Amino acid sequence: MGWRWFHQWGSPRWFYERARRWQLVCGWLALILLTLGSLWGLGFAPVDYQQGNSYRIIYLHVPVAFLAQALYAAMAVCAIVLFVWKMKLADVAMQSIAVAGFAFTALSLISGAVWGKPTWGTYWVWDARLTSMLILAFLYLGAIGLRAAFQDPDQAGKACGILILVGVVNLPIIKYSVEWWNTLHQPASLKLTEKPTMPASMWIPLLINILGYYIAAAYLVLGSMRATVLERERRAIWVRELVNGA
Amino acid sequence: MSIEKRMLVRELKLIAARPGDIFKPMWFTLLVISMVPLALAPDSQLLAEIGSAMIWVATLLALLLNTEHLFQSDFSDGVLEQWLFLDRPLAWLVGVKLIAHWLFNVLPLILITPVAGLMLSVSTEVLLALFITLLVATPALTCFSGLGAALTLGSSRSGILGVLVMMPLFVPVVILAAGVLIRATDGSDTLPLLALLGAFSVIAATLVPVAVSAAIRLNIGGSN
Amino acid sequence: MSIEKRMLVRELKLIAARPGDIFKPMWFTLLVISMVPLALAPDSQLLAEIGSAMIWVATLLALLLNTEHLFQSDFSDGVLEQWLFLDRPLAWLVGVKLIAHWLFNVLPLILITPVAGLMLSVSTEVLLALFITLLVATPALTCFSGLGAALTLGSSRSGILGVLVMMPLFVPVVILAAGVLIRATDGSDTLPLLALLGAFSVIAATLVPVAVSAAIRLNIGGSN
Amino acid sequence: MIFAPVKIEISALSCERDDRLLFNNLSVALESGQILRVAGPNGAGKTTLLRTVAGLFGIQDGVIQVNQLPLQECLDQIIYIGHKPQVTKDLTVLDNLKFLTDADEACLQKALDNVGLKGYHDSLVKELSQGQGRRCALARLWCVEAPIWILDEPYTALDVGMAKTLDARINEHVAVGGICLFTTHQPPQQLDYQILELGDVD
Amino acid sequence: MIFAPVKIEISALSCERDDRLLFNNLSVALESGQILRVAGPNGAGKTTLLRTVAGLFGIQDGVIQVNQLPLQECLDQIIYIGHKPQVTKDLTVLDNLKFLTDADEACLQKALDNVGLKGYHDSLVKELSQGQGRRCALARLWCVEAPIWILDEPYTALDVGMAKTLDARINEHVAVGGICLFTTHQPPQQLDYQILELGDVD
Ligand code: HEM
Ligand SMILES: Nc1ncnc2c1ncn2[C@@H]1O[C@H](COP(=O)(O)OP(=O)(O)OP(=O)(O)O)[C@@H](O)[C@H]1O
Ligand SMILES: Nc1ncnc2c1ncn2[C@@H]1O[C@H](COP(=O)(O)OP(=O)(O)OP(=O)(O)O)[C@@H](O)[C@H]1O
Ligand SMILES: [Mg+2]
Ligand SMILES: [Mg+2]
Repeated sequence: MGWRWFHQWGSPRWFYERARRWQLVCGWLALILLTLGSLWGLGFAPVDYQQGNSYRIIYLHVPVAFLAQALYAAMAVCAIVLFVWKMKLADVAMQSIAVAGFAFTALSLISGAVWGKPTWGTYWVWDARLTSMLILAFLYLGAIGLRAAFQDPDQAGKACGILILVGVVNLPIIKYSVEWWNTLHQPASLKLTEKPTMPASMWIPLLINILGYYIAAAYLVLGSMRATVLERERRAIWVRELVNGA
Repeated sequence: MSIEKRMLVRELKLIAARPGDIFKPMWFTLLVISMVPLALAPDSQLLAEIGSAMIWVATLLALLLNTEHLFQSDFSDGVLEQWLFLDRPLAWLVGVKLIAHWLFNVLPLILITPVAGLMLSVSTEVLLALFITLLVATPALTCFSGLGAALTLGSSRSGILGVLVMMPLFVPVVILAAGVLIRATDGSDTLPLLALLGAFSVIAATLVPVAVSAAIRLNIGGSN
Repeated sequence: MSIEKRMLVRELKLIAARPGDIFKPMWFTLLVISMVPLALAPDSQLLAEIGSAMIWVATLLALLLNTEHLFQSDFSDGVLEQWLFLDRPLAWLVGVKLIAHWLFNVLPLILITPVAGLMLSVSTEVLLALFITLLVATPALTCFSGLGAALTLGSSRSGILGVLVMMPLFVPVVILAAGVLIRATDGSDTLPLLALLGAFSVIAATLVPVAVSAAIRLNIGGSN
Repeated sequence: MIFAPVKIEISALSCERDDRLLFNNLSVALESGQILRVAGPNGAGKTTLLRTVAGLFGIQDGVIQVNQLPLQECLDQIIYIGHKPQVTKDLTVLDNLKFLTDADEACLQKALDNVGLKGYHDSLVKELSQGQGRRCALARLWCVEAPIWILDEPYTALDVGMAKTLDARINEHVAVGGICLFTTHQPPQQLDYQILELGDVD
Repeated sequence: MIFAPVKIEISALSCERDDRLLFNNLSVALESGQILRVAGPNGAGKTTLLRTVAGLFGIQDGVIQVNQLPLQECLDQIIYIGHKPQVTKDLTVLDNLKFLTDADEACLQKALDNVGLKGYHDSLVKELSQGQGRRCALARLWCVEAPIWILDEPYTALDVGMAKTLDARINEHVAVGGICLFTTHQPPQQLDYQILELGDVD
């Protein structure tokens, strides 16, 4: 029952075969949502009375910024799973998420910087959100760099796991301290508990895009995980059969 | 003698064998600090303003670089793996090592700050605050950079990877310390922030050795 | 292939074996640079004022750390002593190694300065001056820190000596560079100072390899 | 002094490194008084096996028990000497020895005499020759007490005289109930050992 | 290929290290086709002598000439293999070999086959066993051409098969007019050498 399901996840082969279908579903779903949200947001949502059209970068910036943070949490969960249940797939996930997470962090930094020029008159300020995002980028870089320093993937995975766990304990502290240190950035405009201040025609496409980017991230991570599984299990019989059969 | 005592004695003997080593981080701090006025126009108003922060960053860097190779030579000589055969948990031994390192290598670094402060014309009250902050914050910093050192033991050409990986974790410490310094300049109460810093150090000192010992085990497993 | 070419190829292969290595100094610079505002109050006026100096110091440190162990692993693996059996003068080989190091490890460091400059709101003209200054000054700095690395190869006791030797050598470079930056801020002519810096680099690049090779010989003689 | 009876049981141990199967389904039991030499060509996996038994290399598949207990709980009964120097270059010979044992000074002095480092107590290890450095690492065998010895190529760099001394010490150790597990490419003359042959890899 | 005649003359060489006189007034001459084994207990000064002859350790007293020329001018006629690894851990076996010679790829491949590293061309050296690492360092003997070989304990960590291969290669080398100067504590079986005995130090 429950445990069987859990153990299936430990099997790379089982994962590899299922993940293909999931990936396909995620891919199409993301494509549809992102097309819808982006077209609506970029083409049909009303112009902002303060920022003009430059605000439209929000449809990229905000989803990507959300994801950048969410992925670190996902990575930490993987690290815990790796140490508690010794599940190798968790390590594969950790590796893929680290790269995706760094990419999204970089995108949010870049999109934010590009947005900053017209609105704040400068690409960069030492504001709490921005700074903690920069630090998040460094944390991701650490996970990627540390992994690259090891030859043996198992060892690399455990080392990264240690780093990420220590990092995740610290992440709230970092966020809090940076916020305390300086805050300038926009306060949250989408909150679960309150009604948004934007008009609906602005935030609905934003919501669609957020969902779309999450699913797109799942698509990317699954794809990279499948490739990593193949690479790591390259000596297993099922992979050999797969490669020879193709 | 208990193994803890032998460890401290060994550490002292290593220092006695290379007495210059104890001055190296001090030199480094002074070097960085004397570079700053050189690289700036020598405007002493500006210097005083950024002085304490510069000393902090310089000390931080010196500590990092000093801790970067904490376990390296013991690891490559095969002495570190002998620790596993001692009848103490590895995390405990790591803790002792970190304490010894803090005592003999980090503390001297802190003792140099008054000189550095004089060079950058930092006021006495701020200097005192700086001194106490360093005293309270460096245990946490030592632990984190020890972890960086342990994680990158196995990869021979890792260079400063350990430093890079750990530096983001320093952020809370740096920010809290900056807060203390700013308050000291204003003359307002620094105690709450110092208490926070101290708590951070205590937590780090209890938890990080476990992570360090896991990292060491990991790297020993991969070596030959 | 000539030995010079093989040396460059080897250096490239070492980098290819660890492609991340090339980004490490950049990463370090960026980290140090983001630590500075954290340690200061995040006052962008102040930051802009000290920005270019901070970038200079951070780059200098990254270079130092990057070069500190330039010959170490080759020395302890016994590869360095094999250079003596090649049919080229040691100083020449050292020169090639230093050039390779500058190309593959120092140059990437300089390329990051624009980003660092943007983050510390340094103005475009100053940024350009900074960039050129680094380009002109780093050969000299690389040579000097290479010399430090070579001097400290064998016995750990000479560690302090290495730093001491290097420090006075850095000072003229830093002073000249600061001069360039100040003039760039004023808008006055920077060319004479840049020419001086360039001359300094050329002289260093021709003379220092000889000193480095002597230091290497010395340390090989003491090892077993 | 006589050791309490010890028993190491290795069952169904397998190990793969870098796509090469080093040993497969290996089962050996060792008891007090036995000497086992692990033999095989370069790269056969001797060092890997010894490090596994010493708890320094993770068990990939199989079980190792010491006196019916899991290996990891019995590490303090093991002396492992690998091919790394195992000594700190910047410390003197005596200080090196002092760190890993709390035996008293006289005992340490005797150990150093036994390995022929009489005049070298206060020399830094980095000022020793290759063989003298090895002797310093081996001195532990004379002053630390542990029933299980795991020695990876202990004869490396030793001259003929010292090799004999080491043979004698190993014999003495098993005579009082110890176990010795070792590898070497130069079969020692004066030991009475069993051989475990690891095959060629490719 | 046959080497032009070579001659090494060591005259009145003395060396003192750490207040210990290692050798005094040592004079030896070596010519094409000769093998000299420097023997002696640990710490006798074998390594020191070999490094002196290789120009890596300063001559304290005495003269060393190669073909009537000062030693320092003839270093490119020497291959020295000491007890350091002599290989870079982070490079592959093949890349390591490529750095010190400009022999063509085929020759390097053959050298690696000769030392039994056939399947390991693209392995990083740090992934090799102790003996395989030594083999990688020794591969140079098969692809670099220099008449004078100075080998410090070349048999260390080699298995029996490889030791024989090395013996054969040394014989081949001196047959074409080379010189070989080496040390070892395990007298090789298949070499015909002279012995230079260095005394005990104390
Ligand atoms: C490099 C620069 C920037 C970075 C790193 C950055 C980072 C972030 C992050 C991390 C979030 C998500 C916050 C959350 O989790 O609640 C966010 C949201 C947002 N950002 Fe930025 N930002 C940057 C620049 C800008 C600029 C220039 C603007 C516009 C003036 C802007 C406007 C917003 C808005 C409106 C949100 C949505 C707030 C919310 O719903 O929570 N950002 N940004
Ligand atoms: N770096 C050094 N500094 C000072 N003395 C040294 C150094 N290296 C070796 N010695 C001393 O020189 C002497 C000879 O050392 P050497 O390495 O030449 O001996 P060896 O004959 O090669 O011995 P082994 O058989 O152990 O390799 C030894 O007594 C040693 O103490
Ligand atoms: N760090 C490592 N990473 C990956 N593979 C390794 C590593 N160390 C050794 N190996 C591989 O494992 C195999 C066995 O190595 P091991 O050191 O156990 O051999 P050994 O029998 O001790 O050989 P030797 O006689 O040369 O000491 C070798 O084929 C080697 O390529
Ligand atoms: Mg071995
Ligand atoms: Mg020797």
